[in-house]
Amino acid sequence: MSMLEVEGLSKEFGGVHAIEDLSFRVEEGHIHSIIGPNGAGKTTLFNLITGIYTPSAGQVRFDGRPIGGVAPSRLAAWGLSRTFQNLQVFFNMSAIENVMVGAHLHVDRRFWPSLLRLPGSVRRDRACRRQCADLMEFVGLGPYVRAEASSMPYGALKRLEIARALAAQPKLLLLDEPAAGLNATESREIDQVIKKVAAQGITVILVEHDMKMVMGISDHILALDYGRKLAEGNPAQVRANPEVVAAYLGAQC
Amino acid sequence: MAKLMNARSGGLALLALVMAVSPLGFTNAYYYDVAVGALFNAMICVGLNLLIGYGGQISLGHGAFFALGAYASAIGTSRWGLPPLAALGGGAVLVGLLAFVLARPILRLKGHYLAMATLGIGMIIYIVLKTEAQWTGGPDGMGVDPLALGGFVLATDRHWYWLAAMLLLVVVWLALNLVESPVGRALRAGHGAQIGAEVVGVDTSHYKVLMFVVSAVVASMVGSLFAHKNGFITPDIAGFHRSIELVTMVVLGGMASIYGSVLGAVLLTLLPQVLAGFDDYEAMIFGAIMMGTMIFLPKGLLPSLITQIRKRAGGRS
Amino acid sequence: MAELLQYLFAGLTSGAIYALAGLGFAIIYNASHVINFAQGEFIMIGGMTTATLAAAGVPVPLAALAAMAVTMLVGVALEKFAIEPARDSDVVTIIIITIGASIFLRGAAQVVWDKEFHALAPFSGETPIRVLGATLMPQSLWVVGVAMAMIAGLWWFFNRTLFGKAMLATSFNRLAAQLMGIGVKKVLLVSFALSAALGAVGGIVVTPIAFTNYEAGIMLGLKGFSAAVLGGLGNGMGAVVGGLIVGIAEALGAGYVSSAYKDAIAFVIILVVLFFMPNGLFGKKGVDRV
Amino acid sequence: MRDLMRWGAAAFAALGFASLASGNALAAEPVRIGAFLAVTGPASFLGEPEKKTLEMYVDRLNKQGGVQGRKIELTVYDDGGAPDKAATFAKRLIQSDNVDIIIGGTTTGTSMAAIKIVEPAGVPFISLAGGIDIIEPVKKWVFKTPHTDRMAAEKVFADLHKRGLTKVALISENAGFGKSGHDQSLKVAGNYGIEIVADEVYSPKDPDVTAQLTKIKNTPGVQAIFNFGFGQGPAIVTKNTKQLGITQPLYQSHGVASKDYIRLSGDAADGVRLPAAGLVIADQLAATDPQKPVVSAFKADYETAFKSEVSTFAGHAYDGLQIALSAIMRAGSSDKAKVRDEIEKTSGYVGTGGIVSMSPTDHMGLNLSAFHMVEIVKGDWKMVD
Repeated sequence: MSMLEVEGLSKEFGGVHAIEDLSFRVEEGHIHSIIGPNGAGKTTLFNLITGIYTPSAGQVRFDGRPIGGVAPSRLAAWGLSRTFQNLQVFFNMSAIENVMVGAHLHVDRRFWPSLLRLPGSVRRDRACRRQCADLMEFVGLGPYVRAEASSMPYGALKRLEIARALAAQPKLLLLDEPAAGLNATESREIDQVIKKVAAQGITVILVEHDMKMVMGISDHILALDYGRKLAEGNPAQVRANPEVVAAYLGAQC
Repeated sequence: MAKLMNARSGGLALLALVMAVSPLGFTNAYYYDVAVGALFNAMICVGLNLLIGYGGQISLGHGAFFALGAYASAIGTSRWGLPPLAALGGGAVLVGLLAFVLARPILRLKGHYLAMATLGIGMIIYIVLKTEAQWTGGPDGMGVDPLALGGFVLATDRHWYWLAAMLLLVVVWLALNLVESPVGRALRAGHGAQIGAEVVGVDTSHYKVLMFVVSAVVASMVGSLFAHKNGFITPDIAGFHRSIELVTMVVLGGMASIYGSVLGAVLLTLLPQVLAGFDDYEAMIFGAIMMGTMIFLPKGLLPSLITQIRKRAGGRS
Repeated sequence: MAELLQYLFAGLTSGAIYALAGLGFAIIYNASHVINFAQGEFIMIGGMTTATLAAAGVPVPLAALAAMAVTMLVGVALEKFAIEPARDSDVVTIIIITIGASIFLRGAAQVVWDKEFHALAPFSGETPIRVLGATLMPQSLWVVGVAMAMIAGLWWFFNRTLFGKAMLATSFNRLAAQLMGIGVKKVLLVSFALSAALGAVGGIVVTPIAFTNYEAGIMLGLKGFSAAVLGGLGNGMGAVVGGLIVGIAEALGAGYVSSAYKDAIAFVIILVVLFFMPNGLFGKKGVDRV
Repeated sequence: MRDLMRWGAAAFAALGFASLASGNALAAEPVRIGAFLAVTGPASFLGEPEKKTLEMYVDRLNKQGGVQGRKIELTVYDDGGAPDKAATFAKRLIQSDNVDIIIGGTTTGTSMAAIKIVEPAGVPFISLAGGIDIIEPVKKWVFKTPHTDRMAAEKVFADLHKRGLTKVALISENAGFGKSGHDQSLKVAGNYGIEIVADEVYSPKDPDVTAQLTKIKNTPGVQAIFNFGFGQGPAIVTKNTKQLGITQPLYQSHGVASKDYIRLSGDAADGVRLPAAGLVIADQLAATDPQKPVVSAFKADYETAFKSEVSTFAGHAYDGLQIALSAIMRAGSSDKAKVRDEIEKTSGYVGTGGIVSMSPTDHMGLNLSAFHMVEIVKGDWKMVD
């Protein structure tokens, strides 16, 4: 069974089709990349998959269950997690607290123990903090464990979102342009992080403009243009597709 | 040092110390009276800050919850003969339920729409309190008996001061616990980036509702105490002005700053007393101070102060 | 029938007053997304200035012009010295600033003027107009007419003049407007001047009906805010419709339900509308950008 | 940490409390009079003249050498009409300013709130508000100078009775003064054979009350309308009554016994009747009326000093001050208990509100004769009886 099945998915905003009749599958354990020029509908697709938008038509099944009308917070409990192209960082909190929010579903979040600061609750929270520090280390944010989110540079914030998404212990992780705005070295580091994540058995859907990264790590690639599927296949197939080259790669390379 | 202000034990100890030492400067009972009012407001504002500062949700109607608590105690004790604590608890439960029922639909609203809705609810409660005179005594209000706890009557302002001081410590402690717990993190996350919080499993509206209820219950309980302490209440305490005053204390002290709320409440309670001699210029000065503070210290008194201190100490630490 | 009509007239009179108050909120919101809680004080200053000048023998039209000028000056000063420096602050911070401003202006008014009520002679006499057994004062028609004229004027300004369009653009996207060379500061300044002038006009036409004193702005501000939110923030027409709904709900409530609860009835209606239409009757639906 | 403590102390103590401390004992102990008045807020046009009056006379007396050689020290706080503020200021007057006597409480609400403070503290308190609850039941330390709202209602109903009008529509302001007057009206109407056939209210700042008046107009059998309220409300009621072409006589309460009401209502006020104290119609009082010299003198004093028309509210403050000072003089000291006893013994004092004779069972000492029924004719008062 596929981890994610998208069938006949459409989304329109005031008559404009951002996504039109799109179908594809994502297999468990794969790194699945979605490429396309700006405005191709990649972020809209992410918003549809994670329940932030409701589709105009079609449906999405995650792990066999339809996600139509399910709130994003429930989907997270099902094992879906993501990062954002235009950061959704909690700038009113410290870096590690950002990651700890990611672990929200796995901590003791009952009201009374929290209010009364019961010892068990405190102990579990300390453990959570240690795990989150490890996660920050894992994505290469070791130096920022004690930082405030508002004082971190852009590249670090991108990784902070990855750490937060990982803290939710997802089965499927959606990464929206994790390398945007990063320099080459940082991009390679992200590369490694994504590979390590996939190695743990987490399915990854990646939206990225950095073709070197996409071609290097993807098991499967979906190319979009104007909300429609342009091509699909492994990196070699997509690279060879003349339409993709014309619509996207041609313009870039 | 700034870190000390944030640290729970340091801050609590300092607060306790200040409250313990302050009476040395109180030359008569009237000072205690004003101080008790300040501490009461501080408790409400700490609760309200959970909603406004940490949750990012404005409310222009919390004066009404305060008033409902006050009237619950007044009616419960004097008309039904309930023990004061039972009336206080009953009022808190009722207010909590009311807040819970109202919160879901209201908190879907954003920004000024939310402000309007909370204002409207406050006004409706105010009008009911004013109109149902057979229960509430109408616009001229009703008397309330002093607080008697198991035979001990809190009669003097001094007693009230120490009670209020202890309660404030408890309220601040609980608020700090909450803010630093997973519950508080979820709340703050919902304010910081709602969608970002949703996608990692935080049901943000649940936490907003929770804080709406918590802050309403705190206001209600303080209202009950206020009723006993003051001995006389009128529907004005549910009015628009009271609600605005509470929000102003929170914002002036510093949003998302528990100690800021205490500071804001204390200063704004004292200010009218200090300005009482300015006669016709009182309102102008009060308004100017409000504007000036928010223009020059937009983050509120305490956070701005801490930033200043950090900047100064920056080189050394 | 005559009874219902009389209630509607009563509602129309109050409603048009609320609508005028609401319009001022709409304009400033349009340009800056600021809710100016001192809007009621603009109305008060307009009314008080006109009433005192008229009492001193100045012809009413001249007094009205002077009042508009004074109020605009106050509006510009408020923007320049209180809103402009805090422009990038939190919504709540700005709310508190404007509330502080309203307290300040009220305090100033009681020093400059007094605490008495001031009246102004109705513009077209006091002979009630009879319609199907109900009566309406000519001054009420003045209020309604002025509200309508303002709507028309605002529509023209925002849709047909370059500066008006620029103001709208600023409200949608401040950065883009800036890039297009629109002076955001100037837009803000003009929006405050404009809504202050509107407030003054409102105060002038309302004073013959409801009188004015230094505290008159509190109620008008509250009702104006209600009207603007009910109609949908930033929508001038919405503010007018909202004001009329609140006014008529109060009158019908007083007539058919209970005069003690008429204000509560208006608030209940506002709440019900907001539950089903979270952006008011004509408000634009905000889309979360992710 | 030391900085921090200093900062904390500064915030809590210095900023606030230090500046609260007022002057220390003067060489010759002055007579300390405290007042809390609604100088701002909805009742400010009551509180403002009260404050001016107190200040003017205290100033004048001090220039003349004070009371029994002691200066009078007046402390006035503005409670804005808010009862909880009034309670705090009452406490401040007693505990911080150490006043010998308190005059004030512009509104019934603020007075009632202060009673909770003054009674246990044992400080003589002369309220300037109308509500009958202030002195009924009698409270040891509490007195008041204005006529009660009940007396106003009685005066109006007596007049209606005399004119043979029995079915009355009541319209009152939905706030302290109007509400209390409304309740008292309902209570005493029966004593005069009056039936209240309609009962409507309006909010203090409503711009239009035609809806309520239409309801009254359509109530069968209404013979007269009685409005209880103060501020601009009664003027709007009066104007709207005329607008709707209601022909039944309109009565107002003593709350509007000032020229302002006539000014605001314009022609519509013609024919309106209301109960008013002698002060309002000083020049129309019979030459033999014992009140005539008192009210004429006070009116002249006030109007020369402030260039504005005297109101009955200013008179209440004047009466309160006079009663307090003469009690202090009779007591020969400002000892609180003695002064209280002397206030209670006030007898035959001719004030602006009437002739005051108090007793242990009557802490106001006025009767219905203190009120005159006046009618507004061509924009001026005309005494009816």
